Order: sequence, then structure tokens, then C-alpha cells
Amino acid sequence: MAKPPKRTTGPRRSARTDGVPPGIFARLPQNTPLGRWSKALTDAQRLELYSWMRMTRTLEERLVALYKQTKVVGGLFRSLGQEADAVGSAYALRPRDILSPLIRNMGSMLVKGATPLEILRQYMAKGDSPTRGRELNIHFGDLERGFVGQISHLGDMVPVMAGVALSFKLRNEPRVVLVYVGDGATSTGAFHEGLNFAAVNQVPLVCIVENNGYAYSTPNRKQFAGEWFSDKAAAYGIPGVRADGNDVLAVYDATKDAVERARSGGGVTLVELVTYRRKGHAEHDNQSYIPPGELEWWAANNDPIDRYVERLTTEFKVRPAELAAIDARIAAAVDAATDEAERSPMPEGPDALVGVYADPPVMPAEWYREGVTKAVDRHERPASWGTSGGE
Amino acid sequence: MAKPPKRTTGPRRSARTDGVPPGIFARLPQNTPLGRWSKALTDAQRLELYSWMRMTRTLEERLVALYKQTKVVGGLFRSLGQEADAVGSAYALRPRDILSPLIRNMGSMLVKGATPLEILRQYMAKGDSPTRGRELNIHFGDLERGFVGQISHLGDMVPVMAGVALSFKLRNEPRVVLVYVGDGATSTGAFHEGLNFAAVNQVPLVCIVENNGYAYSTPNRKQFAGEWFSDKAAAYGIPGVRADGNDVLAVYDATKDAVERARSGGGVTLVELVTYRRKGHAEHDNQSYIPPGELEWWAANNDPIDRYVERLTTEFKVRPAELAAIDARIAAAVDAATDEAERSPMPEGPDALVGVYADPPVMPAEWYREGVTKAVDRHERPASWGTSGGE
Amino acid sequence: MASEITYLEAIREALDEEMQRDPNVFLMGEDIGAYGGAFKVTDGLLAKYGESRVIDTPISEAGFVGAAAGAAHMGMRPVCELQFIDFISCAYDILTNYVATARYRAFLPCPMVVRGPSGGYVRGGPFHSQNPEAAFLHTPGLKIVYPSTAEDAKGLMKAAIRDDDCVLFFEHKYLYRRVKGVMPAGDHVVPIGKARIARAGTDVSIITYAATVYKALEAAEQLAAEGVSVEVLDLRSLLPLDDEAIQATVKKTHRVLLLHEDTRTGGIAGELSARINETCFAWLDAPVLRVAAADVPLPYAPPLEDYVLPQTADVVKAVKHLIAW
Amino acid sequence: MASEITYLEAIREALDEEMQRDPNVFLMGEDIGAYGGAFKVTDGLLAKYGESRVIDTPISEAGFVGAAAGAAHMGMRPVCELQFIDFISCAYDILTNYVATARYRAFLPCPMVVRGPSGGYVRGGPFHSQNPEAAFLHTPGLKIVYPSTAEDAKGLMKAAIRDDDCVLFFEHKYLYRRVKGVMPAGDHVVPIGKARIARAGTDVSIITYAATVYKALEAAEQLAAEGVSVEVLDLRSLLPLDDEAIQATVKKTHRVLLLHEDTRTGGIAGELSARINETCFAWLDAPVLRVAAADVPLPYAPPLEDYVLPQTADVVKAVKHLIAW
Ligand SMILES: Cc1ncc(C[n+]2csc(CCOP(=O)(O)OP(=O)(O)O)c2C)c(N)n1
Ligand SMILES: Cc1ncc(C[n+]2csc(CCOP(=O)(O)OP(=O)(O)O)c2C)c(N)n1
Ligand SMILES: [Mg+2]
Ligand SMILES: [Mg+2]
Repeated sequence: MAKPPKRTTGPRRSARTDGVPPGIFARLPQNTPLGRWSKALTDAQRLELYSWMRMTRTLEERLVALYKQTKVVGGLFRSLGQEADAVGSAYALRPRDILSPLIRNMGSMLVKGATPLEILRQYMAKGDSPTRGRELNIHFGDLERGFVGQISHLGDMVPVMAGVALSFKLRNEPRVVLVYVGDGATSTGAFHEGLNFAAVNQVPLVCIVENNGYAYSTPNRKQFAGEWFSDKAAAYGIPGVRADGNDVLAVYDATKDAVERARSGGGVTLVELVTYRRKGHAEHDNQSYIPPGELEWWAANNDPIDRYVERLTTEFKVRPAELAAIDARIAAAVDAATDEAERSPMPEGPDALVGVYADPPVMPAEWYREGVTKAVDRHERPASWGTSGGE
Repeated sequence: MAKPPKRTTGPRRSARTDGVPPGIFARLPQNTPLGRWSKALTDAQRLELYSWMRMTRTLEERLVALYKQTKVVGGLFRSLGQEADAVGSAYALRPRDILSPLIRNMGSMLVKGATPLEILRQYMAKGDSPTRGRELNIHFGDLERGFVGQISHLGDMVPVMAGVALSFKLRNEPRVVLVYVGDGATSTGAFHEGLNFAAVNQVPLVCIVENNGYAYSTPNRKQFAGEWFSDKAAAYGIPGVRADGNDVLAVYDATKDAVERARSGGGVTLVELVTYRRKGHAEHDNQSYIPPGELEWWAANNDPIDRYVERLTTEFKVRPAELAAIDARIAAAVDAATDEAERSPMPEGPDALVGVYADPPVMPAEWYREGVTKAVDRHERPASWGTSGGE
Repeated sequence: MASEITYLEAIREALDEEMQRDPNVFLMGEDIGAYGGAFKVTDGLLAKYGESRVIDTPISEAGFVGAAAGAAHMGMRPVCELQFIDFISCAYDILTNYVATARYRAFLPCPMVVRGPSGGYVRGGPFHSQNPEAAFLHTPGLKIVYPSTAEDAKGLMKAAIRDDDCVLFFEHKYLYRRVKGVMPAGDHVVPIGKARIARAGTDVSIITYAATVYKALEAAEQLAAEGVSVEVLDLRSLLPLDDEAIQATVKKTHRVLLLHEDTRTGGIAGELSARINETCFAWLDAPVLRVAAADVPLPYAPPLEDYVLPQTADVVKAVKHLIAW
Repeated sequence: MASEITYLEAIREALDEEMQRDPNVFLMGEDIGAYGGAFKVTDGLLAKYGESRVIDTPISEAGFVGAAAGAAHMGMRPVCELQFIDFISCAYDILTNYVATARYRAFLPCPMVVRGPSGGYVRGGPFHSQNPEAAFLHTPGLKIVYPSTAEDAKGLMKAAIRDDDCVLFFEHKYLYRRVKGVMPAGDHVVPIGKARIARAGTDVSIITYAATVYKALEAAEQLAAEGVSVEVLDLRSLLPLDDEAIQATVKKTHRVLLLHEDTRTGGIAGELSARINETCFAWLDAPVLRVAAADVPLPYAPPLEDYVLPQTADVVKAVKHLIAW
């Protein structure tokens, strides 16, 4: 070829404490200057953002209480410290847009219309929960409201949501799809195949990498030899963006840029939101693997709600009383939802046989249950016994 | 965070004909200036490179003849026009280094010591072929000589070879691993998981992407929304390199840089070799999907052997007679190997049962074969017939 | 006046008719567009329906099978081609965990078809000859069909595309161009879950599917000459199985041979044997026997492949053993 | 004086002893190092053996299982932990196509173990309760073990690590801390391919493995009170199966109940039923019956999971049915 081979070099790794964005200790976080979209937010919308973040935290705290009372069946997953990335990104969608949450995106689901009652019932495995007790925690969805339930297998939602986006493109619907993955999930083959498929087909998809520093106990440096997950965009020929995941307005701006680019035919964007997981992978995780001081530093210096409250009350002149009123309304709502969820019945065993297929609608019960004996009735041997050959 | 979010943008796509590197029609290919390694090659070594390229082409042409005589069982895969990338890259390895070839890397295997006789017997499914007739074409290996047989499933060799490299690292052996993938195989999840695993563990692995413009009938633009596959290195935090795959000395330099960096603990490198697949995916493929003129252009203007011969005879003052002598020697060797391979016996059926496991060494033959009846001897019902309960 | 077409053409005809009938039906796969697919099953469909309904994908089985599920949730009816069914293993996670459970755990409809050339007897070696059906048999939520005739290939493909759940559609590449049939007139749909009596008989039942149906029929022919009347049941659908038809033939002949191309251990014959035992025990005059591939990866050289795969002579020998019982 | 340890501790002890014995043994998996694994099976091993022998991996099951194969070719003996066995589906292609065939097609040894917490009865829902063994049963080249006792967990793990082929080692998470045992002194290795009589009896045989061994034993206890003598055979190894032991118990009791936690359709009981039929037909006084999970994804709510999975009462009822036959 004409020009001599060019060497492009991968990102250098800057020294940093595991899982903590470089320089995060160097300076205290500063808010990103308002962008095109956040500038246009009304007072009411800014308060709405606040309420979703507060609702997320309050509801999760309630779940912790229920978990301690062993009323939660299975594990409990927190998004403490990540409320801004979940809420701000989902807020960038329109009603007909669809997202697929991760385990730490309860906030995104709330924005999309999931109710505390649904979530409480899910965690308690109630028969009237959205999945009728079939799936755990926030693994549920509603196409009407615009969220698709995830499965546990990390990465799989990327190709699936790429397909949802493909259907929008094929039908020329001006709708956008948002799929969340964690820093850890970016290592899966499904993430790679799904994102590449989406990029090649230029479907309206935004993939958000929530970089919270850890995958269970695994710090970023054991997950990825590079520095920023947004650099992975180059592998798909798509734009890669990075934003402060604990600045809800920055999250909103960065996500909305990508969402509206997708809506206008601009294809796929990879958005990295840098945040921090302040609780363990799940409630049982004692976080013994976290370097000393790290948790405390984030709690003290970079809590997304504290930062937003500070900003609302100073920059946007919101009166503390307004926020207090919102908090009270949310607390009451969560109380009411808890009482109702606790009253909900557990599912009935036989419901487990319903709806595996559209046809047949119900699977047969095992013969040794409820006097079903068909499959093994004592056989009456026909006349032809012994003689070989048939009737 | 301190600084406002930085946007890193994916590579722009420059207009080009499907599968043809941009600008390739703009200028005739020019040889890359000699690098550190190729400068150090002796006359004998430069001729050795030539012989392996010639051997590759001559042997494949022989296989085509045998294929037409239906003496080849199964498909035949050509590397016409890609001999330089296969030979030049493998030549950068030391004897104890290990590579895993792709279907178009017969040349790499020859460099590593595979013989024409072995390859001919493989293609003819002979009982004394390296896999005793179990696997097809060049799907065979030899750890001693340093090549691992690939399987058909694309991408899978990347994690496997990452593991071979891991064993070298764990044992502090100064050995390097080279794994080949095609442009198409970069879309697989296995490629992604394997390369990321290798990068994170900084194992001595070099991954070569042979960009030959097509995956079967699929042009690059339907495989990847970016421009160069070397850009994918950023997704793994490793260096990405690109070289003219039809310039055997450039291939050698670029690969050897990566190989020696790996040997000295520098970890993984992604090397893109830009070449062109002049034959169909396999012999049966009529290439109807290729834009008019493309094949002809490459044959006329960018044949790696023609380019190297030109260079040898001018730049390196090799006498045409020397090359002719090599060609003759190779032709004779291939003739002899062909005769011997044709004399080889086909395998015996029962050998199919041998060596699935170390223990048991042989699988049982089906009872209806060779009078084996054990499994279904006519049962003699014991005295206890009819009475329930045992002896 | 309908003329004979091949098994392969029958599949193409079904795809074509369904794409014509329903604009939500579209195809995805590697090299299925301009090239028409490795076996040319989709040949001509790109020209007819365009790039938005015949989509060439990157080499990403999990990627496009997963994308099919997402599109299916939104009302599309994707049909995915695996270039060889052997590569379905790369989509195993997505199919068994995501697709199969979508309706049950999330009430998400997932109407999609995953199809591809399967099976051996073609010197394809260990990675181009597989029969992966048994690996999906214990995955509730999936359906599996594996036709042996051109008529069924067409009729089952149409049923699969119209089914509201995911159907794995195995096509036997040995049969692609070897078997032909005249398509029934009109909208020819073969219901999923119904077996077919390929040959009626009274002494022994051979229960099989796909390419080995023909081994069974050849054996039946030879045995007829010796006065043995063999009934051959072609399952066609493997999930759900046609228990009625299976029980009917067992209760008719009292002797059963299960025949398939997959390995003996872990092949579908195990499930069949268990069901027959549970429901027809007293009708059995002899043990239910299996003729299947040896428990080895399928080798490539003709003498090896022939030795590993079930042959007509094996079937004849096994049937005689049952008769002599 | 050896004291009781749990099933989980027994596995850890086996890993520890084998790492001590053979420097080529090393561990890979997600969160197995500092964290000690999701269930703490590898707890303490990082401190003892260091980062080069206890490797935390990215979330890439195909990546590190594939890497294990490459390392195994070179003489290492990797043991891979899947955080939950449910994620083995992500390595299905590598395991069935690359690993299982390596020795056969390329004469490459592939001594490796793939282990992980499996099974239900723990309210884990559809993706943390799976029993994938049947999906690998028709893959020649793999071995499969699934212990039910602490002693077997240790002895089989040691055998698996020393085996020259790939062994899938399923650990039942319900048993991790519920069952305990005193480890036999010395180098305790349990041979792969040998079943174990968990309880001797004369009237009916229950053939099972893993957690349902305890359902069988509970049922046997209840039935003994009613004068029914039940023999319980714990398979321990699923590939290869112990045909001798299976035939011996069938020929002893003439009545067989197959019991497992996997779904009825496509579960391993099918293969067992077929083998029993082929080899012990004339000894059977009743049909071989199956008690297994209903054919649905495993739901999460306690009443649903309890309804879907086999319970002791189901086993009792099925045994009585066999006796009454
Ligand atoms: C394919 C797969 N492998 C392993 C797991 C087990 N697992 C569940 S969550 C988790 C960590 C996820 O980390 P990340 O993607 O960063 O998300 P985060 O929890 O930090 O939000 C792991 C390993 C899984 N769910 N899927
Ligand atoms: C996982 C997988 N999917 C599909 C195939 C079928 N297949 C074999 S070769 C090939 C094209 C490979 O293209 P590329 O990687 O560019 O290599 P090239 O043939 O160009 O050298 C395809 C799709 C395969 N072998 N493996
Ligand atoms: Mg994370
Ligand atoms: Mg290519």
C-alpha cells in the first residue's frame, strides 16, 4: 500500500486506585457545565429528576428493612450512589422509547413508570407481582411503558435490544432504545456481538456503560487493560462519550445527545457514565476487597443526591422546604406500597405450569400430583399379548 | 468530576469499494521501507521467505488439480494473493513459539514445519494423515513443531491460544503465541473474550487480523462499521498495528515488532495485515458478489509473489535463475509428495472408535456391528420372574 | 400443474410465501443476501424483498439470534439462518436462557425461527455434520422440528414461521437436493407436534426422523422381502413429541426400534424409550432397542463416517433381533 | 482425628490438596481470588497460592474456559469456576466443539475441570438454579460428575483434576452447607464412572444423583415404615454411567424409579430408561418410571419452585405405584 503502516496505540493506563477514576482523589468533583438539553429543563423537570433519585434511594432503603425481616426472597441489589446515572439517562428518553435496565437501574425503571408496589411485590415473590413470582428483584418489564426485563446472563440484553432497535428502523418508527451494561458486562461476547451488529446496521441504540469501578469484587483493572470504557467505541466505529455519572444533569445531557442522534438516524453511541458502587454486589457482600477509605471518600465527597440538592438549592434557588415536601410525599408513597405489597398473596403452585408456550397454554401436571394418573394408568394388555404382530 | 466529559469519536469511514482498502485504486502499491528486522535478513533468509510463498502457491495449485479429479474429500480453501501475510508473519516466530493458523494460513504452517505430504494426505482424508482422516483440510497441528490445529468455529482459537500464552507466562518460558483471525472472525464473541482475557493478563500473544476484504461473501462494511480492524485494539487497551499484508517484508517487520514486544513482557498486540482474497471462500464459490474489476486489479497490480520477485531481483540483486531453481525444486517436491499421498491408504472404520478419551481408550462398538451382541443378548429371566421383590 | 421440487426448494418456497403473506417476516444470517446462503436456500429472496428483509449479518450467531428475539418482541417474525447448524452452539446461551424463557418469565412473545443445514452422511467432518437437537430437548419454551420430506419441509417451515414461539428448524443437508416432492396446492401448513407414518407395517415399529427415515425405509423394503412387516414412524417434530402416534404404533406392533443419526448416548432416543416404557410397557414383546451413531465426534474420512453413522444393514440386523426375541 | 466438614469445605480441601500436590493445577474464575468465590469455595486459596495460581477473570466464560483448554494442552491442569453453573451456557460452544474434540481430532490432551454451583431448592429462580448436565450428555469427549455427599465431592474432585480429559464437575449449592462428612484419611480419590449404593433394598430401585438422593432416602425411610424395601443408587458420575451398578440394582429389585431435578423431558432419566430397557427388559416387573421437574423454566417464588421440583411425597407415591403394579 501507499503509506507506510501507521501505528495506533491503545490508551495508556494512568496510575489509580482500583475502581476509582483517575484523579478522583486529586480534586473534589465539579459539576459539568450545563449542556444544551439541561439548560432547557424547567424547574418542574429539575424537581422531577430529584424525586426519581430520592424515590430510588428511599425505596431501596425500605427494601433493606424488608430484607432484614427476611421478607425479601433472594438477594437484594443496591444502587446507592448511582441514582443519578440511572435516573438522568432514562429521563433522556421519550415515552415511546424503550430501555433495558441492569440490576442497578431501578431508578431508570421508575422513570419509565415502574411502581414501588410492583418492585416490592417482585422482591417479595408475590403472586400479583409483575412476573407472578417467576422472576427475581427488578427482572420484569412492560413494553407499553417502555422497559424490557433483563435476564441474569450479562451482555445478552445488548443483542436483544439491538433487535428491538432494528424493528424501529425497519418500520421507520422514530423511537430509540437504551441498553445498560456494567463495566464487567463489557467483557462478554454478547456485548461485543450485539454492539457490533447494532453499529453495522446503524440502528437507533444507545449503550450505556455504567462504570462503577467494580464487577462484584473485580476492579476495573482486572476487567479491562484500557483506561476508559468509552474507548471501546472505536472497536465498533461508533462515537464514544464519557460523562460524570454522579452529575444527574451531565448524565442527562450526554445521554440525550446520543438518544437524539440515534433518533435522527445517526446510529449507535456508547456512553460511559463514571460512578461508584457504594454497596456490595448484593446485601450479603461485605466489601472486604475495597481499599480502605474508598467507600468513605465517595460517601462524603461524591454522593449524587447531595450534589444535586446542593446545586438545586444554590444554582437553581430551590427552597429546602420544597425538597422536604417531596421527600415526605415519597416516604408516604413507599409506606403505602409496602403495606399493600405485604397484603399480596403468594402465587399458587399450579400457576407454574401456565404460559411456557402460547400453544399449548398449560404444561401437563406430573401424574403423581393431584391424582393425575393418565401417563401411567395400569396398562391393560390387549388380547394380542404374547402373540407377536398386531391387530 | 473535574474536567468536562471528553468525547472520543470512532474512526470515520472513508468512501471505498467494498472490501478494498481505501485508496487502493488511487495509487499502485508501494513497498514499505525496510524495518529494523527485515534489514537484518540474510540473502538466504530472503530466499527462504520466497520459497515458502512459492511452496504455498504451488501446493495449492496441486490441490486444485486433485480437487478437480475429486481426490480431495470436502472443500478446498485457497490463499491465493495472501501468501505474504501467512509466510511473513509466521517467519517472525522462533522455533519454540506457537501459532494457530486460519484456513488461509497453510503458508504459516509450512514455515512452522508442516509438510506438503501431510497437507495432501489431510485433504485426501488418508489414514496416515496427521489426523488419521478425522479432520479436514489444514485442520491439524503439532505442538512440537509449534502449530495448533484450528476448529471451524471462528474466534474460538483466540481464547485457546490466550491460554497457551498464559501457560508460557505462568512458567516464565520466553515463548510467544501467534493467533490468526479473519476480518469476519473479529465479530465473534470468542475473539472479544479471548483478546480481552489475554490483554488483562498481559500474556505473550500476538493476534493477527488478516483483512482480506471479505468474510465468505460479506464485505468489510457489513462486518464492521469502522475503517481499520487495528482500531479495535483500543477496546482492549493494547497496541494496534497495521501493515501491508502483500509486502512480505513489511509483514515480517510488523509481526516481529509485536512478537518481540510480547517476548519481553510487553503483552498483547493486535496486528492488522491488509490483503485481498482473490479466490472464492472455497473452490465452489463463484464470487459473483465481487464488484467488477476488483479481482483483476489485484491480480494485475498487487500479487505478493510478483511484488517480492520484483524486489528480490532489483533491490536485492537475486538472479532470476536462482528463483527458477527454487521453483523447480518445489515443483519436484510437490510431485513426489503427491505420488506418496496418493499411495496412502484410507483409514479403517473401527479406528473411529479410538481415542475419544484417554480412559477408556476405545469406545464400544455398536452391538449390531461385527457380531458384537453383548448389549442385547436375549435376556434369561431369573427364577424370580413374576414374583415381585428380589433374590 | 405443480411439478416436483427439492427439499431445499421447498424451504425456499415456504420462506418466499410467508414473506409475501406477512410483511413482518424477515431473514437474517451470514451470506444469505447476494450470495443466497451457503446452500443457496435464500437465493433470489434479496432481489425480491430487498436489504431490509434479507439481512446479511456479521459473524455473530449470538448477536443476530439475540437481535431476532428483540425484533420478535416488537411483532416482527425473524427467520435466522445458521450457515451450518453446528454454529447454533454459539447462540446456545441466548436461545436457552433468553429466548426460551421470554414468554414464561416476562410474558414477551418471541415468534422466531432458527434454521440451518444439519446432519451428516456428507463427509463434512466434526463441525459441519452435527445434530444438536438433543441439546435443546430439556429446554421448555423451545420447539424443535426436523423434516425428512420436501412436503414436510415446506409445511413445517410455514407452521414454524406462524408459530408464536421460537422454533428450531433443522434441515438435513444430505436431503437438500436428494429428495423431491410435489407440493400440495394452496396454503400447505404441516402442524407442529404431529408425526407421520412413512410406511405402515405390523411386526416392528421403527421410530425415527430426518435422514435416517430413509435408512428405515430401505431396511423395511429389504425386510418385506423376507416377510417382515415394518412400520416406519417419521416424528417430524421432536419438541413437542407426538405421544399419540408413538403409542399407537407401539401398541400395534409390540416391537420398537429407535433410530437416529445423533450419538447413542444422550440422543433423543432415550426420551422416546422412557416415554414408551411409561405408557406402553405391557404392550412390549421385546426391549426397545436403539440404532444410533457411535459415541464419538463425527470423523470426516468416508470409511470412518460410514462406520460411525447408522447404516441400513444395522437397521436390518436390529429389526431381525427384535423379531427373533 | 478428622472431624466433619461440609460438602463445600470438602471441595475446597480437594482443590487445596491437589494444588499442593501438583504445581500445574491452577484456578480461574470470576471473583475467586480476594473474594473467595460467590460461595466462598476458593476462600483462602489466593493467600496460600498467590495470584498466578488463583486467577480472577473478566466476565468471559468462553474466554477463560477456552484459555483453560490452551493451558491444558501445555501440561497445566486448570480448574475453572463458573460463578453459577447457569453460565456454562456461555461456554457451551468452546466446551462441546473445542474441548470435547481436542484429543480425538488433534491428539491434544485437555485435562481440565469446569466446576460450579448448580441446582435448585434455593429460590434462585430460572438463572441461578439450573441443572445443565443433560445438555452435555451427547458430547463424547466430556465427562460429567455430580456428587451428593461431602466424601464424594472431595474424592471426585481429586479424580477430576487428575483425569486426563475435561470433567464437568457439578456442585449442588443446596448441599454446600447442608451435608457434612468425615473425610477418609490419606489420598481420598473416588473413581469417575462408579455409582454408589446409598441405601440397600430389595423391592424397588431408585436411581438418582445430587440433591434428589436425599429425597430418595427420605422416601425410602417413610416406605420402610410401611414395609417397602427401597434401594437407592447414587450415580455420582453421569458420563460415563456405571452400567454395571445400574443393571445390578435393576436385576435385584425388578422395579425402577428414575429420579432427577432436571426437567422430565430431555433429562438424563431418558438415557437411563433406554439402557435399562436394552439390557434388563426381561427383569422388569413394572415400567421404568420417572419423577423429575415439570417441563417449565424454574420459577423463583417458593410455592412455585416447590411445585415444579420433585418432592419426597412424589417419590413415595411413585414407588407405591410401582409396588402395586
Ligand atoms: C454471563 C454471566 N457471568 C457471570 C454472571 C454473575 N454476575 C452477576 S452480576 C456480576 C458482576 C457484574 O458487574 P458489572 O457488569 O460491572 O455490573 P455492576 O454489578 O457493577 O452494576 C457477575 C459476575 C452473570 N450474571 N452473567
Ligand atoms: C462461529 C462461526 N460462524 C460461521 C462460520 C462459517 N464460516 C466459515 S469461514 C466464514 C467466513 C470467514 O471470514 P474471515 O473471518 O474474514 O476469514 P477469511 O475466510 O476471509 O480468511 C464463515 C462465515 C464459522 N466457521 N464459525
Ligand atoms: Mg460494575
Ligand atoms: Mg476475510
